[in-house]
Amino acid sequence: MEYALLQAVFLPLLLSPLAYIIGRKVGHTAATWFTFGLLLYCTILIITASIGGTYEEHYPWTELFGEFGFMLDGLAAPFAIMIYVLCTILALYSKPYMLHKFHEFFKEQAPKPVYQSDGTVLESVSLEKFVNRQSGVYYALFLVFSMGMLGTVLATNLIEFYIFFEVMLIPAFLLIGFWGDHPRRRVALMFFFWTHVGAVILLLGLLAIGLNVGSFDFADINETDIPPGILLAAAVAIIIGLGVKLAAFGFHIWLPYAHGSAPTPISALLSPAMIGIGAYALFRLIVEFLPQTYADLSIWISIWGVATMFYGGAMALMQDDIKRVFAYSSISQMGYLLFGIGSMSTLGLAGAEMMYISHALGKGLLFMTAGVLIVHVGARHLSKLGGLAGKMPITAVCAFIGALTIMGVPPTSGFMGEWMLFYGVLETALEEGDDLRTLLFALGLVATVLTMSYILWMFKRVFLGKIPENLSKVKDGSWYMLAPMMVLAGFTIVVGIYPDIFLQKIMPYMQGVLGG
Amino acid sequence: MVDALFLGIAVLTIVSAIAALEMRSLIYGGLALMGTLGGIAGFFILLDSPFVALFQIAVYVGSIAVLILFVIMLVKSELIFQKKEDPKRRYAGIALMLILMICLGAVIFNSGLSSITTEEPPVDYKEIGEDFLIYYWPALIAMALVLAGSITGALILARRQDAVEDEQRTD
Amino acid sequence: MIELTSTPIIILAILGGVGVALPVISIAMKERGTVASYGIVTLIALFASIGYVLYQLALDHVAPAAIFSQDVLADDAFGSLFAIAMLIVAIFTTVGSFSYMKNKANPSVYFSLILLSTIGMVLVAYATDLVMLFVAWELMSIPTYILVGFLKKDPISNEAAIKYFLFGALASAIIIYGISLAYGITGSTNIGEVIQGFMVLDANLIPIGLLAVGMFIAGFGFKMGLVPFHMWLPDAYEGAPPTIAALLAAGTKKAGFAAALRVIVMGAVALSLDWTLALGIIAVMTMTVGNIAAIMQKNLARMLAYSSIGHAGYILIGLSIAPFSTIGIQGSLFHILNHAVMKGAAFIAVAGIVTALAVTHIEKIKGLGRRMPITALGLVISLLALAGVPPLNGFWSKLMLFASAIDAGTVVWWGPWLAVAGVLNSALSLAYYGWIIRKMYFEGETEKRIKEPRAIIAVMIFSIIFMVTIGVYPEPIIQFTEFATPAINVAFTP
Amino acid sequence: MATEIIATEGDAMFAWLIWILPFVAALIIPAVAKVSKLSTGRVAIGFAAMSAISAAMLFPMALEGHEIHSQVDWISAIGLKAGVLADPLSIIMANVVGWISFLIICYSTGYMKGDKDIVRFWFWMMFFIGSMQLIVLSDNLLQLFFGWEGVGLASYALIAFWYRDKAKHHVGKEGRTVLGIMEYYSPTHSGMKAFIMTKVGDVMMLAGMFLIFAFAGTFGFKELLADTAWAVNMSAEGLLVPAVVLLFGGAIGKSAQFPLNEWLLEAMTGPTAVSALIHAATMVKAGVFLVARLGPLVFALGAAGILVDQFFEIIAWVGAFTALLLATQAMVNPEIKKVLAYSTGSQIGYMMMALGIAGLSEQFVDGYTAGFYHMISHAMFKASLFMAAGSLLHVVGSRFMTDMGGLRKKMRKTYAFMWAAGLGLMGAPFITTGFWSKDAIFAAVYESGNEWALPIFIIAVLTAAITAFYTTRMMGLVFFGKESKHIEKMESEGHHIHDAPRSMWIPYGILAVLTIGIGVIGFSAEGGIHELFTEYLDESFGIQTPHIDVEISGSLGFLSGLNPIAVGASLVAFAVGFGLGYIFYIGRWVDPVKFINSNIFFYALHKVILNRWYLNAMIYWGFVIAPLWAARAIWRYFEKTAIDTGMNTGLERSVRFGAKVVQGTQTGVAQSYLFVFGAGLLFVVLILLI
Amino acid sequence: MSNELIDFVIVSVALLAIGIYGLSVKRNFIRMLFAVEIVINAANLNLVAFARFLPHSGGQTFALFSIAIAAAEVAVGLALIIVAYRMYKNIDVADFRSLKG
Repeated sequence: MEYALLQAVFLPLLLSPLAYIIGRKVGHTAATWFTFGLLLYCTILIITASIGGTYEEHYPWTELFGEFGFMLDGLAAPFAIMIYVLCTILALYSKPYMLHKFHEFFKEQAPKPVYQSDGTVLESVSLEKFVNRQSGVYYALFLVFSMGMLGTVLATNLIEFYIFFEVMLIPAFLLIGFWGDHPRRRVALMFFFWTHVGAVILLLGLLAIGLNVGSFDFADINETDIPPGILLAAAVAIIIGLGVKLAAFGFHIWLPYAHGSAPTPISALLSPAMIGIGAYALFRLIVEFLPQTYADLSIWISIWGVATMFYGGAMALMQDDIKRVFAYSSISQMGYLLFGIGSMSTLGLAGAEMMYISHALGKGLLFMTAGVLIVHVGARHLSKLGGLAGKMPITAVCAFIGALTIMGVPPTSGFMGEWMLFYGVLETALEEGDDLRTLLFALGLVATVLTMSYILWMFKRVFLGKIPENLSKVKDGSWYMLAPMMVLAGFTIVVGIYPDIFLQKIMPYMQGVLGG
Repeated sequence: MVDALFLGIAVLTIVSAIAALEMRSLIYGGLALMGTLGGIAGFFILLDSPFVALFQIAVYVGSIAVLILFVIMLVKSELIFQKKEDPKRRYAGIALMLILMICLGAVIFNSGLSSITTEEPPVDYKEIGEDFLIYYWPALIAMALVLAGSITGALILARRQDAVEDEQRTD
Repeated sequence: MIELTSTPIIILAILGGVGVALPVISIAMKERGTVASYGIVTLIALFASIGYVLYQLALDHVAPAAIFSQDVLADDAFGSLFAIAMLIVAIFTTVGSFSYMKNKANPSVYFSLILLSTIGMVLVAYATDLVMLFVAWELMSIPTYILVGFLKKDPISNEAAIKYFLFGALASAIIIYGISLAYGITGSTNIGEVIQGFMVLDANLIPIGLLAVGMFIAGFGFKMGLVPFHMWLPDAYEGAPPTIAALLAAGTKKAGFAAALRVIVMGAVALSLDWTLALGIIAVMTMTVGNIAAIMQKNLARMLAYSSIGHAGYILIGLSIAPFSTIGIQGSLFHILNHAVMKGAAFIAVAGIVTALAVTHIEKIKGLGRRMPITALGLVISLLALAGVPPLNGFWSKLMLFASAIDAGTVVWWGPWLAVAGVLNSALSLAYYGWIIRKMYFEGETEKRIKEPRAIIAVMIFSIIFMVTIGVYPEPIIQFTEFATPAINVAFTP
Repeated sequence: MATEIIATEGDAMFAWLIWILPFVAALIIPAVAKVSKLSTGRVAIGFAAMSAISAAMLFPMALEGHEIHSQVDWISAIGLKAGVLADPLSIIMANVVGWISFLIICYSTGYMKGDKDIVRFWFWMMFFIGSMQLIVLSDNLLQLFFGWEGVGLASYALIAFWYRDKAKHHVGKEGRTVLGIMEYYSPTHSGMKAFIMTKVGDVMMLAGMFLIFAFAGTFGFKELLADTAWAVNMSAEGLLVPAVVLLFGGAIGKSAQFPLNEWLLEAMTGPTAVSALIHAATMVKAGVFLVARLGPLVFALGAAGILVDQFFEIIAWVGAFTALLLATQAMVNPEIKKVLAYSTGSQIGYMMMALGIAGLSEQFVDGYTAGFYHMISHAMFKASLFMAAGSLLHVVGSRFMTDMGGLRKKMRKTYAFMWAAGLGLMGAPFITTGFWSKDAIFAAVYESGNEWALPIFIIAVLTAAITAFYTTRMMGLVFFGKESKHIEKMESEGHHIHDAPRSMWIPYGILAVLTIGIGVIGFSAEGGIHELFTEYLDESFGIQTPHIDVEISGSLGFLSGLNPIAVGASLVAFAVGFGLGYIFYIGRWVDPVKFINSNIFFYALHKVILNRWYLNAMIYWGFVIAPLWAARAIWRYFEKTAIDTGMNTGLERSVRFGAKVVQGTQTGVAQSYLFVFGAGLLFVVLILLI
Repeated sequence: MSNELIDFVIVSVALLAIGIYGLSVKRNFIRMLFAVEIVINAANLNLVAFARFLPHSGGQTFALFSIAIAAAEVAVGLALIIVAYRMYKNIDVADFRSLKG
C-alpha cells in the first residue's frame, strides 16, 4: 500500500497525455476504457487505503510552507471515495454524451475543406479523426480534473490544499469552454473568474492561519492554539471564499451558468463533487481548526444555509431549462450542507457529510438524466418535454431514485443525511435553549417541502403527463449511459439502508472534532 | 552672504534657461542654452572646481550644443520656429513648475542645509584622478561601454541607407 | 580593490568584450555576417556568463544576502540572483531574435546592444556605489533606447523610442539629483556609507533624506513602471520590437527593483520613518491601474505591458512591508525571478506570433491554439503563471508576497489590506488573461497549423519546463531567495 | 396469561418475514417480468399470501399476550438498532393489513388485467404493503419512519399510476373552479399533491421524533417506556406535549385529518385497487396505527403524573371535526369514489376521536379498543366498498354516479355485496361490525366523563346520521331509479352491462360477508379484543383498568355491557340518516335538486359543502399560488436583475468603465506623460514628508 | 567661501523645476532635449556644490561621469530626432500619438 494515495492522485495527471495519445491514435472507445480503467484502479486504491483507520503519506516539500502529504481520515475518506466513484463511472457515461457533442460540433465548426485554386481538395478532416482528437483532449482534461478534486480532499497542508483547489478549476474551465453549451465561452470565463475570486479570498484566510501558527501543515495547526488576533477575520475570509465555491446565497450567480452550460458529464462532476468540496474545506478549516471561532460563527452559517436552501429552491421552481433546475437545486442542497455545518453537533456535522454523499449520488443521477435527455430527446426545456417515463423507463427509474435522494426520502441516502443533519440542529437548539436555532430548524424542515415540490414538479414535467407528439419516437439511452446511472441508483439505496458504510468512518472523526 | 558675482551668474543661468525654452527661434534657444550651460560652468568655478568647469565647457558648449545646432540646421526651417502651445497645458506646466519650486525649495530651505557653510580648502584635483583609477574603475569601464554603445547605436540609427530593407508590421 | 575574478567583473569582461567586438567584426566582414552567427556568439557569451555566475555560487565564492562593500561592486547572492534572472532574459531575447531579426538590418549592433544592456542590468544589481549604480543604470538604459527604436522604418517604433527616451532622460536626471542630495547629506556615494550616514542623520536633515528617497522612487520607479511614473511603459512596450519588449519588461524592469531594493528600501529603512505606507499606496495604485487598464486592451503586447505594470505593484508589496515581515523581500525576489521568466516567455511568444503572422491584435490571434500550438501553449502557461494559478511558479511568489502582507498585519494595520488588494487584482487579472486564452483556444476553430519558428519553440519549451518545475517544487528557489535576501530586518528595524 | 418477551428463532423470523417478503416480491417482480409478464401477478399473490400467513402464524401468540422483540445492528456508528416488535397490537394490525391486502391483490389481477404497466403496478403495490407492514412491526420511530415515507412514496407512485394523464383518469369535473382554483385533477398532479401534503405531516413527525430523541437518546418504543426520565425532563421544559403533538402531526398527514385532509380526495385518480389499499389497509391506517402505538405510551406517562391531557384533547377534537367535515362533503359529491374517500376520512376521524377520548377517560382501554376495533371493521367494509365501486367503474366507465343508476338488476352480486358493506358503513344495528364498533366509540365517548364528552358525542352522532344518509344516497343513485343516459348509450352501442369477473367479485364478496358475519358476533368479538388489550396495556404499559363486575345472566345478558344511550343514539342516527336517504334517493319521493334550490339557506349550505368548505381553494391560494408568485417575483426582480445583471453584467460594466477612465489618461501625448511624472514626483515627496 | 550652500541648491531647484516645466509643455523635440539638459545640469550643480561644502572629491567625479553620460544620451536623442524627422518630416512630439489608450 505504499504510495497508494500518491498514485491515486498523480497517476491520472501523469497518464493524461497518454489518454490524449490513445484517443488520437486509437480512438475514442479505447480512450474511454483507458480512462475508466485508470480511474477504477485509483478508486480501488483509495477504497483499500480507507479501510482501517486513518491512512497518511508524507513527502518532503518546501521548508517555508511545510510538507506535501495525503491523508485519508474519517472526514476525507467519504469525500475521496465519492469523488473518484463519480469520476470513474462518469468516464464511461461521457462516451455517448461527448460523442453526441463532438458530432454536433463537427457539423458546426469542422474545418471546411481547403480548396486549391484549381478546385481540388487540398485538405479536409474526417469526422472520425475529428472525434478521436477531441475525445483525446477531453479525457486528458477529465483525468486532470479528477486529480484536482481528489488532491483537494486529501491534502494535509494549507498551501497544498489551495493548489489543488485551484488546479481543478483549470481543466473545468477548459472543459466548459471547449464543449459547453451556448454561451460557453462567456460562461467558462465567468466560472473561472468567480471561483478564482473565491479561492483567492480563501487564500487570504489560509495565509492568516498558517502565518499565525507558523506552519501550514494540518497536523501542526490542529495541535496549536491559534492566537485570537486576526482569527475572526481569517475565518470570515475562509467562509466567504468557500461560500463562493459552495455557491451559497449571494455568491451563487456563477453556478447556474456553469452547470447549465458545462457538458453534462462535467456538470455531473461540478455539482455533486466539486462544489461540495467547499463543505469539506469548511469542516477541515473552520470546524476542525478553529473550533472557537466556529462556535461563534456557527449560527450565522446556519442562517446563511437556510437562506440558501430557500432561495435555491424557490429559483429552481422558476426554471425551464432542466439543467438550470438542477443547478439551482444544487445551490439549495449546498444550503443544507451549510445548515448542517452550522449545527455544532456531532450528528449534525455527520449528517452534513452524509448529505454531501447523498447529494453526490442524487444530483449525479439527475444530471446524468439530463444528459440522456439531451442526447436522446434533443431537448432540455421542461416545457418541451413530458411523458417520457414510458419511452425511457430505466432512465425514469434512475431519475426517480435520484429525485428521492435529493428529496431525502428513505430508503435513499438522502434521508440518512437529512435526518441526522436536522436532528443535529435541533439538538444544539435544545442544548443552548436558543430560539433562533429552533426557528431555523423549523424553517429548514419547511425547506424540505419546498425541495420536494420543485423536484416532483420537475419530474412530472419531464417524465409524466402527456407526451409531446414530436417525442413519440424517443428511445432509452445506451448502456454506456444507463449502467453508470444504475450503479449510482443502487449505491444510493445501499447507503440509505445501511449508512454504516460511511458513518463508521465519519462519526469517530466528528466526535473527535467536537469533543476536542 | 550672496555676492554679486554669484547673483549675476544665477540670473544669467536661470534667465537663459527660460529663454532657451521660450525663445521663438530654436537657434536662439540653442544659443541661450549655451548660456545656461556656461553659467553652470561659472558656478563650478565659483565652487573652486575648475576641472569640472572646463570639462563642462568642453563637452557641453564645445560639442553637445554644437551638435544640437547642427541638427537644428538639418531640419526644415519652419520646424525651427515654435508652434503654438496648448494654453491649458502651458498654465498647468507653469503651475507645476511653481509648486515644485516652492515645495522643494521650502523643504530644502527649512532643513539643516541652510546653515551649512564651509571655510575648508577645496579638494585637490589629484584626488579626482585617484578616485577614477582606484575606486571608480569598473564604473569607468562601464561608462566607456555606454559611450561605445551610444555612439554605435546613434550611428546605426542616423545612417541613411541600410543593407536590407526593414519590414514593417502589417497591423 | 575589488577582485578581478569576482562575478561582476568577469561578466563585464565577457559581455563587454563581445559586445564591443561584434560591431567591429561586422564592419570587418563588410556586414555580411548572418543573424544566426552573431546570435550564436552572443548566446555563447551569455551562457558563459550565466555559467560563471552559477560556478561562483556553487563554489560558495559569493557572499550571502546583500552586502555593502568598500568597492563599487559587491559579489553577493543578491546580485547573483538578479544576474541569473537578467541573463535568462537576455538569452530569451537573443534566442527569440534569431527568427525575429531575420531579414532585418544591422544584427551585429542589435546583439551588441543587447549585450551591453545586459551588462548594465547585471551591474545595477551588483552595484554598491551610487555612481556605479548610475553608470550601470545608463549602460542598461541607453542601448534600450536605441533597441526600442531599432525598426527605423516603423513609425511606432520610433515614437515608442522617443517617449521612452524622454522619460528615461528625465528619470536619469532625477536620479542624479537624488544621488546628489543623498551624497550631500552623507558625504559619500558608497551605498553602505550613505545608509550609515542616514542612520545618524541630523533631525533637521531628514527631510532632505526623504527628498532623496522620493527622487529615487520616481527615478527607479520609472523603470519599474510604478504609477504614476508608468505612462511611457505601455506605449514603449507596444511600439518596441517584441523581443525588446521582453528585455524591457523582464530585464530592465527588474533592474529597477534591484536598484530600489538596494537604495530605496535600505535608505528608507535607515531613515526609519513612516515611508512604508507610501510604498504601499503606490503598490496598490500600481496594481490596480495596471490591471484595470489591461482589461480592455486590443493589442497583445500592450495588454502584457499593462499586466507588467500590475506585477510591479505586486512586487512592491514585498518592498513596502520589508521591515515587518521576513518573507516580504524573499517574495519580491522570487517574484522578480519568476516574472522575468513569465513575462519574458510571454513577450517572446508575441515575438513568435509577430514573426509568423505579423499580428499582435487580439482579435487576430483567434485559433492560435491550432495554428501555433506550442507557442500558444507557452503563452497560456505563462499567462496562467502570471495570474498566479497553481501549480505554476507565479503562484508561489504571489503566495509569498500576500503571505508577507498578512504577516505584517500584526505590526501595521494596512498590511492585510495590501494582500486583499493584491488578491482581488490577481483575480481581476484573470479576466484578461482568460480573454486571451479564450481567443486562442475557443475561437477560430477552422484555423490550420502553420510552421512555428524553431527558436521560439526552444524558448517556449524551456520556459514551460521552468514554470511548471518551479511550480511543483519551488523549494530550491525559495532557499535561494532566502539566501539572497538582504538582512535588513536584523540590521535596521527600529 | 403472562406477557413475556419470547424470541424463539422461528417466531422472530415470521415477524421479520411479514414485512420483508413484500419487499422481496417488489424486487423480484421486475426480474420476473423479463421472463413472463403474466406471472408477475402470481408472484405478487404468492408473496402477499406468504406475508399474510406469516402474520397469521403469530396470531396465536398474540392471543396469549406474548410479544416478540428482535433486534439487529443497523447504524452502529450512532448506536441505532433495527428491530421488529410484534406485540398484540402490531400482530392484529399485521393480520388485518396482510389479509386485506392479499384480497386486494387478488382483486387487482382482474382489475388491472391487460394494463401494459402492470409490472410497475405490482412493484408499487408490494412496496406499499411492505412499507405498511414495516410501520406496523417497527420497534423504533426511525425505522417506522422508513415505512412511513415508503407508504407516502408508494402512494405517490400509485396515485399517479396512470401518468399519461388521460381525461378518464382525472377526478373532478372539468372546468369547475372554486375561488379560481380548478377542481379537476390529473393523476400526476394528485400524486404530487398527496406526496407533498403528507410530507408536511412527515416533517412535523420528524420534528417530534427528534425532540424525543434529543431527550431520550433512543427511538425505540421499548426503551422509551423502560425509562421515563426523559419525559420528566421534557415535561419540565414544556416540550413533551409539543413533541407528541408533532408526532401526531405525522398521523394527521397520513390519515388525512383536518387540516391536511385535502389530498385524500384527489388520490382517487389511482386505480381503484390502489384506493382500496390506501383506504382500507395501508396509508390512512398508518396514522391511526401510529396513534394507537403512541397513545398508551403517552397515557402511561400521564399515569405517571405528567400532564399530557392536551395531546389527547387535540387528537379527539381533530378527529371529531374531521369526521363531521368530511361526512358533510360526502353528502353532495357526485363521484362514487370520492364519496367513499370522504367517508374514509370521516371514519378515520371517528377512530382518532376514540383514541383521543381514551386518553381523557378513566378507562383508557375502552376508547382504545373502540378505536382499534372500528379500524378493523372499517378496513373490511371500506375495502369491500372500494373494490365494488371499482368494478362499477370498470363496467360503467364513468366515475360519476349520475352516469349510473338502475344497476341493481344488471349487477346483482355487486348490488348485494355493496349493501352488505354499505350497511356496515352506515352502522346498521346489531348485524354489522360497523354498528358494534361505532357503538363502542359512542359509549367510550359518552362514558369518558371528560368535560368535552358531550359536544364530541353530539358531533359523533350527527356524523353517524350523515354517514347513513350519504351511504343510502350512494346506493340509491347507483342502483335505483332509472338508468342514466350514459348507460343507455352504452347499451345502445352494444356493451352488455353485467357483473365483474370472478377474480374481482370474490374478494369484495368475502369482505362483505365478513362484515355481516363478524357483525353478528360483533359484540363478543369486541369483548375479546377489549380483554386482550386490557391485558396488553396492563402488562406493557402498566395501565391498570379498574375491573367492573358485570353480572352476565340470561339470553340478553350480552347486551348488558352496552350503554343504552349510546345504543339509542346509534339507532336514531341510523334511522334518521337511512330514512332521509330513502326518501330522496331510493324511494325518490322528493327531488333533491328542487329541495336544495327551494331555500337560500339550503342552497348556500350545499354550495359551501360542495366547494369543500373552500378549504382546498384556500390551501392552494396560500401554499401554492402565493409562494409561486413570490418565487416568480424574486426571480424577476431580484435574481435576474440585482444578482445576475448586478453581479455579472454590473461588475463587467464597472470594470469596463474603470478601464475606460484609466485608458483615457493614457493620451499618447508625451508631454502629458511627463507632466504626470513631475506631478508624481511631487506626490511621492509629499506623501513621504507627511 | 562667501556663498552658502543653500544658494546653489536653490538655483539648482529652480533649474530642475524649469526643466520639468519645459518637458511637460514644449512640443518640439529639440527643445525638450534642452529641458533635459537643464535638469541634468541642475543636478550637476548640486553635486559640485555639495562636493565643495563637504569637502569631498566624489561629487566632482560624479559630475564628470554625469556630464559624459549626458553627452551619450544627447547623441542617442539626436539620432532619434533624425530618424523621426526622416519619417515624418516633423519633430513635434505632440503629434506622435499613435500609441495610446
